This record gives sequence, C-alpha cells and structure tokens, in this order.
Amino acid sequence: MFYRENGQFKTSYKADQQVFAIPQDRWAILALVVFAFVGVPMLVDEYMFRAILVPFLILSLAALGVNILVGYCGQITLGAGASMAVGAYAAYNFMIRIDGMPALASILLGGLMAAAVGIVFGVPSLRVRGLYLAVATLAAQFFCDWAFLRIRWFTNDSSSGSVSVPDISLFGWTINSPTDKYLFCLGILVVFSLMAKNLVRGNMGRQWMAIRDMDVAATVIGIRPMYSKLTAFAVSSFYLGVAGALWGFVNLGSWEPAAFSIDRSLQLLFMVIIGGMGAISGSFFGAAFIVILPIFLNQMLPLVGSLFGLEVSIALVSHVEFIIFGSLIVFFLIVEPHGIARLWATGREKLRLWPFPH
Amino acid sequence: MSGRKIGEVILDLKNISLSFGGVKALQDISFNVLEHEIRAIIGPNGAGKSSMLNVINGVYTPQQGEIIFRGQHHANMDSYGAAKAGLARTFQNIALFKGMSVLDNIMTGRNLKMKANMLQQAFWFGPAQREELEHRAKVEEIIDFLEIQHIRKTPVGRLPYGLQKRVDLARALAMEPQILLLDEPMAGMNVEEKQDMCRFILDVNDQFGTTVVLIEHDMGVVMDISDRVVVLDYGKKIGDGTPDEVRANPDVISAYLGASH
Amino acid sequence: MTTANILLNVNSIEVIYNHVILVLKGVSLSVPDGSIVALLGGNGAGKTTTLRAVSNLLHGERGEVTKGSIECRGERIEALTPADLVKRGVVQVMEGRHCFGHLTIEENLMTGSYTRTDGKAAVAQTLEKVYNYFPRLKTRRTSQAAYTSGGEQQMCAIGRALMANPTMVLLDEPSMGLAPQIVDEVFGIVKDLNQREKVTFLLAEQNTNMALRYADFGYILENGRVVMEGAASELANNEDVKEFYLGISSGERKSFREAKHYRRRKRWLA
Amino acid sequence: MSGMLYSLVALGFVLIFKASGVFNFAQGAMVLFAALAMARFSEWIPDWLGMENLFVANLLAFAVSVVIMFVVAWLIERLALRYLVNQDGATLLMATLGIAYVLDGIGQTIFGSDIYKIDVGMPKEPVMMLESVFEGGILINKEDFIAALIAALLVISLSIFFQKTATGRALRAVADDHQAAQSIGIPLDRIWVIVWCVAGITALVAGIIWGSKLGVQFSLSTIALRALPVVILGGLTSVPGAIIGGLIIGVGEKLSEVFLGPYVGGGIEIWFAYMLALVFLLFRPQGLFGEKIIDRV
Repeated sequence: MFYRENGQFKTSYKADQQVFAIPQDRWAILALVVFAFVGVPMLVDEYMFRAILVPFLILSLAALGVNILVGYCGQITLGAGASMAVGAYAAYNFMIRIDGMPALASILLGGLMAAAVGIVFGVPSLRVRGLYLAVATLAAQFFCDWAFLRIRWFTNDSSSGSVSVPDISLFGWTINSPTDKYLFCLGILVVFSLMAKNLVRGNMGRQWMAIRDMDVAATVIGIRPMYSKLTAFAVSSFYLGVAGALWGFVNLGSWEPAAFSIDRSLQLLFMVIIGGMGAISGSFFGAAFIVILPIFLNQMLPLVGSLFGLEVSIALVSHVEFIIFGSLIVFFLIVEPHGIARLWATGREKLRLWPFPH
Repeated sequence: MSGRKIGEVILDLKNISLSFGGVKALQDISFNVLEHEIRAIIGPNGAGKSSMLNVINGVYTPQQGEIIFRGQHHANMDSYGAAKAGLARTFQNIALFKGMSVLDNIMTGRNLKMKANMLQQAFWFGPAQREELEHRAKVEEIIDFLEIQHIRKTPVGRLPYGLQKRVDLARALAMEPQILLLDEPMAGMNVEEKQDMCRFILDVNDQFGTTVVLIEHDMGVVMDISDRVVVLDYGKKIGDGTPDEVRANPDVISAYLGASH
Repeated sequence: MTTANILLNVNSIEVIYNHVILVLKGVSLSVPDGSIVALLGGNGAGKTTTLRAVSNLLHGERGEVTKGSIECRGERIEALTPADLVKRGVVQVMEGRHCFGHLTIEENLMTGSYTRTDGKAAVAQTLEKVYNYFPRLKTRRTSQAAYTSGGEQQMCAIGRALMANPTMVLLDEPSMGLAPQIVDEVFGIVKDLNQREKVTFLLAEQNTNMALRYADFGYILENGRVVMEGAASELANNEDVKEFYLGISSGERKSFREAKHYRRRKRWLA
Repeated sequence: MSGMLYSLVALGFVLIFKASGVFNFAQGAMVLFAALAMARFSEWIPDWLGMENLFVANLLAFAVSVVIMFVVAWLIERLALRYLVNQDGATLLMATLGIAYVLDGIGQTIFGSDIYKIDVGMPKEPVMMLESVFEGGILINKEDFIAALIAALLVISLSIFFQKTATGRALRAVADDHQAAQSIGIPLDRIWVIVWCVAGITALVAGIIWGSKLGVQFSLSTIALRALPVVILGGLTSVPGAIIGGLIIGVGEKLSEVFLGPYVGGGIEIWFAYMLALVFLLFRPQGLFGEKIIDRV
C-alpha cells in the first residue's frame, strides 16, 4: 500500500535519470546508510564486526570490481585474486618505502597499481573471448601467486612471503578498534558504490554493456572495443586493488600470498553470480551471502547433527560446506541466472502492482 | 513529396573484390550512391549483399578495390572510422544489446558525440550530467519519431521482433548519420508493419536528407521506395538502374525475380 | 470438419514466459489430417509461441503452458518431451533455420533420422527422397552448413525435419529473409510434400500473400488471441485482411510510398 | 612425461566441450572423485570379500568405479544440466564450477580426505627404447609408455565414435545448437548422460594413472587447472589436439624449469604453461587443431 507511485510525476529527464527514481527507494536507502553509520556501531559486538561486517564490506567492494568486469562488460575473470594481491602488496610497498606516506594514499595508489597491471592482463581480451579469456586471466592469477612468493623485493625480503603492517591512521584518527575499521571500510564502500553506479548508468557503462551484449554491433556504432574493455579491466582492477589493500591492512594486518589465491578469485566470482550479474546491489547481496553462509553452517550443522545423535566433525562441516555451496551455485543459475538482485527486483515489481498479479 | 534534392555522388565503390578462404563473395563490383537518394541492393540469398554492406562500413576489408566517401579515398575503413565518418547501419539478424533497455540502446548511438571523461562520469558532475541530459533530449526526439515511447524502459530482449527492428533503426538514427545502411529492415514483417517501416525510412530520407542504402527482398517495397537499384548475383553485379529499368532487365528476371513478378 | 480426422487440437492454451509475461491468452485451433494450416499475424502476435507450445520447445525460453490442453490424435501431449513428439511424427522447423553450422549438409540431414528405428536402408531411402525434393542440397552435401546460403539452409532445415518421416511438420517462418524466387520454390515443395507424401503442415508465416495462396485454412493471431479464422480463400477476400495483411485497398495494391501517417485502425469483430 | 597425463585430463575437457558445448570445469573434480572411488574400493573389496588376489580386486574396484561414474553422470544431467538447456556458455561454465564443488565435497565425505594409494601393478622400472635406431636410445618409463598407449587407444576409439556413428553425429549437433537438436528429436537428456559417462570414464582412467604415480589426494582436483592450457593450446574441439598439446606443455614445463628456472628463483612451471598458452592464443585463437570459429554478421 505504501509502495505506490501514484501522484508522483517526472517532469524532467533529470528526475527520470536519478539513481533511485522512486522517492520511497531514495529515503529507504538513505535511512539504511545512516543506520549503518550510526545505528550499527551501537548495536553490534566486536565479534560481529571482526567476523562478519568488516569482511563483508571489503568483499562487497571486491565484488563490485568483479561485477563491473564480468557483469557489465561480460569478460569472465578468474584472476580477481591476483588484482587484490597486486593492490595489497603495492600498497604495502608504497607504505614502507616512502616515508610519511599516508595510509589512505598508499591504499589508493595500490589500487592504481592494480589497475595498471589489470590493463596489461586485459590485453588478451582484445583477441580472445569467453572461455579462452577465463584461461588467460588464470595465467595472471598463477603468475601473481608465484611472483609474490618468489620475488623477494615485493615482500621486503621476508622469506615466507608474509608481510605485516601496523595499525593505520587517517588524519590523526588511528584505526585500531573493530568499530573504527568498520566505519573506515563503510565510508570507502559508500563512496565507491556511488561512483560505480554513476559509471554504469552513464556513457561508460553503456559502452561496457554494449561490448558485453554484442561486440560487432558496438564497433559499428563507434565504440572502440579496445578502449571499453581496457577501461573495464582498469576500473575493475582498481576496485579489486583497493579491496585487496583493505583486506591486508584492515582485515588481516599481516598476510601471505595465499590470502589472494585462486580460491579467492572463485569466491568473488560466485558472489557475483549469486548476488546478480550486472547489478550493483548484487555485489552486496552476494558478499553478504558468502560471508554469512560458512558461519551459519558452522553453527548449524553440529546442532542438526546432534538432533540425530551424530557427531559432526570439523572436516565434515567443511565438506558439507562445499556441497551446499556448489549446489547453491547451480541452483541459482537454474532458478534465477540474474541472482538475488533480480529476485529482489521482481519482488519490488510485484509490490508495486500488488494486489494484481500482472 | 517535399523538396528532397538528389545531389552529387557521396559514396563511390570501385572494383571491390572480397573472398573468404577461397570463396569469392564479391567480384569486381562498382557502383555509386548519390547524396539524399534511396539506393537498394537486391539479389538472391548468398549473392553477397550483406558482405557488400560489411565492406562499406568496414566490418570486412576487401582484397581489392577502393571506397571513395565524400571525395576521400579509403583502401579500407575500420568500423570505428566508418562510424566516425557518418555511416550507420542496422543488421539483418538484429544486433541489439539484449541486456539493456530500449533507451540505453539508443543512447549508445550517441556515444561518439559524448565527451565527458571517466572521472567526471564517476562523480556525475558538471559536463557529464549536462551532456547526459542533452543527449537524452535528442534521443527522446528519435523515440517520438519512431513511436516507441511506450517501450522506453523495456529491456530489448523482451520485445517482439518488429519492435526490435525499429529500435535497431532508432539506434542507427541516433548517430545522425550521413548514410544509413539498412540490412533487410523489413524481413519477417507483415504488410502493415512494412508500411510503417517504409514511412519511417521515407521520412528520415525526406526530413533529415539522410542517404539510404537498403537491402530488401520484398520487391513491392524496393520498387516503390527506392530511387535506384543494384542487383547482385553470386558476387557479381548483374543490373543497375531505376526500378523500372531493373524490372525489365532479362538477366535480373532470370536470376532473381522469376517470371511471376 | 469432423473430429475424426483432426490431427492436432489446441484448446485455449495460455503461455507465460519467465512466470510474468503472458504471451498467449487462450489460443484454440485444430489441424485436420493432410491439410496445410496457416497461422498469420504480426510480430509478437504469438505464432512462434504457439508452435513451440505444440512441439514442447518452450522450456529453453523459460516459458510454460499454464492453461488449456494440446491433443494429438486425441492424446494429450503437453507433458511429452520434444523427442517423444518426433517419435509420434510431429517435428518443428524452427524460425531462423538453426542448421548445425559445423556439420555438413548431409550430416545435418542425417541427424534428422536420429529417432528412426526402421533401419539403415529405410533411412537411406528417405535421404534419397529428400535429395529428390531438394536437388540443390545434393550438390552441396559436403559443405559445412554455416557456409551455405540462407535458402540452402532453409531447405536443409526442412529436409532435416523430413528425415524423421513426420506426419506433421510445424514450419516457422519459412520465407523469412529469402529471395522471392526461393520463397516460391520452398512453398512449392511444401505443397508437393503435402499432396504426394500426405504430410500435414502447420505454418506460421508473415508473408500472408504466399501463405494464403498455399494453405487450406488460416488463423489470424493478434496479441496472443485468435481474432479471425476461416478457409484460406475466405480470408483472402476479407476486406480487413486485404488491407492490413495483403496491402490491397479498393481493389488494387497500394504503393508503399503512399503509406499514410494516420490511417484507419483495424477493427476485428469476427 | 607428465604431459601424457595432462593429455588424458585434457581429453575429458575436449570430449564434453565437443559434444555439448559445455566447458567442464568439474573435470578435475571428476578425476579426483574417480580416483578416490578406485583407491577406496580396491582397499575395501578385498576386506569385504576376504580375498587376496590383487588383480581381481582391482578389476572389481574398477567395475564399481565405472558404475559410480555413470551414476554421477546421470545425477548431473538429472539435477543440473536438464534445467540449463539453451543457456549461454558462461552460465554453463559456472554451473560446472558449482558441480566441481559438490563433487569435491561428496567425494571427501564418502571416501575420506587422507592420502590413498592405487596399486594396479603398473611396472615402474624404466626401459631403453629405440636402441637400434640411434645410439643410446631413449630412456622411457614403462609406466608412461603404458599411459601413452592407453591414451592413444582412447583417442582412436573416440574419434571413430564421433565421426562415424549416429550418436556421435547427434553429439556434435547438440554442441552446435541445443534447441535445434531438440526440435528434430535428439533427446538432450540421454545425449548428455552419454557424454558425461564417457567423460567419467576418461576421468577414471586419468585418475588411476595419476593416482598410481602420485597417490590420491585432494590436490588431484587442481590438476584440472594444469590441464587447461593444454586444451587451449590444442584447441577446444580437437581430440588429437589434446594429446599433442599435452606433450608440448609437459615438455615445455620441464624445459622451462631447467633452463629458465634458476634465473628467476624456480617454481615457474605452474604459470609457464599458462603463459605459453596465452602467447599462443594471441596468434591463433582457435588453438592448434581447433575448428575455426564461424562468426557471421
């Protein structure tokens, strides 16, 4: 009943092109953001921040990056983890090698470095498509795994490839408590999400989608595939690089190359599939789903097992996690290839029309 | 008819030959297109009509021959160059961007005219926003012109074939081209829809002075709306002239039209 | 028409795509044994959907029949797989031809005999028959289908369907994108097959002129509903059909140049 | 000679792709699953039946594993592929990633996640060959030789199957166009089960050979990733391509490790294969023997 557009008219193209064209949506999102900044810190305990919220925020950011490349530009990547690694290690090097480098600046520079590397590894996309490209991005993944493990300079001569950073600070605000970390990541995520939304609703986003949907036609109307694909790789890698740096600096504190392995790449891809390809909100849904599911299963499975008088070992939990995870991916691909975001949108559509079915 | 004036030669194709892996798709074909005219290309399936369009707008590079567009010689043009020079086209098997709305599809046609850089777009400020609104207004004119207001926000993948063809035309028009290349714009349409399409093509030609090069199988349409017709058969040119001349050409009758037409 | 010789009967079916988009809103039709029945109508009227509903190919497009029934010789067929239907003699030739690009023409034809169980000799005989009807295909038998012309591909698609020895062929837009001469040829062959081999055709076609010339009976679909039906000759003489589907008004063909901006909208009352 | 083994895994990829247009990321998981089944049953069966004969036990275990792979193929079709008809390649690719996870999980739940051995009595001592042809001959592992023989046998029989039989033709038709294949009565479900069964058997063969060489453990499923460049190099649709690609990559990896490795710190064989494939792709996008990609506007 409240979700009605009666009496709301759009009289200019500007009004029609807003991010949230329906006022109810606009207010709801604004309320959500305010709640995230003010309400959540008052309600939630440390464990929640550390185990769920901070990883969720950072992985959302990374998923945004993957979504730009896979969902909007249609270039499958299995090398997202590599971009995160480049971001993290580049940021680390900027921080320790340049005196007085502010943390935020080195994180952003890490992102830029990831973008540069992303462009290089995006070059094969000009020649190959689809499955072949997926393999090309795997090359990037394995190369980066190797480089950060074997080339000592990147890790400041640490033998295991493991590096650590002290707590970071921002204009005198030292980010060390879980709440601080949460707010810092949230701030970055909000800004980056808005930017992503702006990009995809504008000319840039249309070029990406045009390349995704039909590249020959796109060239014929004057879109340069090289420019569009490489910008997608660059922007996507930038997001991933920043997310990688945050993951290292804020979430982990100290890390080794395994933190950004092929498993991470696959995980990010799954977030985008489950959340919704080609939808900004899908990145959040997907990240939330994948962060929460293992925790949920870890809590639930022993309980369920005890109901039937079964001892559920940790190994079994991890195996079952695999099974449920895989099944859910197949399930989503079958039921709704556009992910949770589309389910959400359909639900909203139904609400607008309610009580009529069509 | 209004004061549409057929002008000078705008596009001149000289001795074009094209082959793929030994198969000769086009053999030594020459013809020209005059400014503001409607030029039809007809011929049996596999005669090389679509290849001809692909050569004109740079999707294929001919092994031999020359393309002269507005007095400038091109051994070949790439598609991007062709788009920049003012050539737009539609496709035989509709090549719309299926995941995007009608509006976004047409907006992509304005891509070459949009200048805001990525950073401006990311922050959606100043030039980026102004530009977006200006082009939206232009696109809305085209939407009005082709009478597709009601489906503006619909994803094109969901539209019936006939409307998709219209959106394809709208996207090409959004480029404000000098020459519009139409590849079977009326395939799979019934008479009523064909009439609509003819009206749009004639209006575009008439109001904007756009030159039209068109491939079409419906002889009724071709004979009624085109100024001159080229006939291809197995990659060779077998006829060229006004509709009446072509209709009377014995080669064309035996290769293509058949006795009943 | 008596019910005895009705081959296919469609009873007010409703088809929904993606759980939300209602495409057919109650379509009924019947096809007598040995006839050619044409489904006419504009784009998006629901012709292709009707054919797909019959041949059960809606699944790949995320569509489903939600109401009504489809019967073939009195047997309900909505739940059968396409393969079961082919075994019962109902084959669809899809819009846009869909030949297997990497296979040669002959291999394409041979795939059509997959469901046959009557032995190699019988299949070889059918292949010969198909080559007789489409001599052009014989000359191209070893070329990869992707490299043949549109006309040849259409013939290949029809020939491939014939290889299953069907009693009924669902033919979707056979004339689309074909040169006039080839269209004549294809329709001529359809008529021939109908008369000599007793194959029943249900045909969706935009080219009303052609369709009404060759069909026995026609249905006009608009917006997912049947708006008019009748013998082909009757339809061809109906004023509205003439004006909107044949482009003839007050006795003569109207020039496309004179298509008006504002014209009489149609009013189906039938 | 790990190249031969890559080839066997790559063969599984090529088969499924050629016959259904699906790029099967789960092939590695299938190899692991099959190897686990084989390893465990060859342990369990003698226990259950109380017999000593290794050969019979292995044969029984092999038979049981084949049956299990068939059941897996049937389940995959029944529960997943059936609902994904007519989706595009990327969607199917990601579905197989999901399947890979499920298989990994189930395999380890049922069979356990320790390291197991497969002993099919393959001779391990190296032999000299071609001594008569040139001096010294070539030192070849008998095991590798047998693996190569099996691979060659598989390739020949599969090529005949694809080119000559009606089912082979139907498989290729399905790969080209799902819907058209359905429309002329090719039963997609049955075709897919057949393909996955065949892929399951190649996975089993690969699993046994790998397993008897290196033991069966979780890391086996990652060899699928090592086999990817092989497929790319040889061409996605070419059975001989998989074999030759495997040899090139196998030899290339070793050579690179020997000649290049010392300069950059070693461990490069993992990405070297990928780079090789990548460079190759830039020049010949369809691979060495792949069918030309037919692209018409």
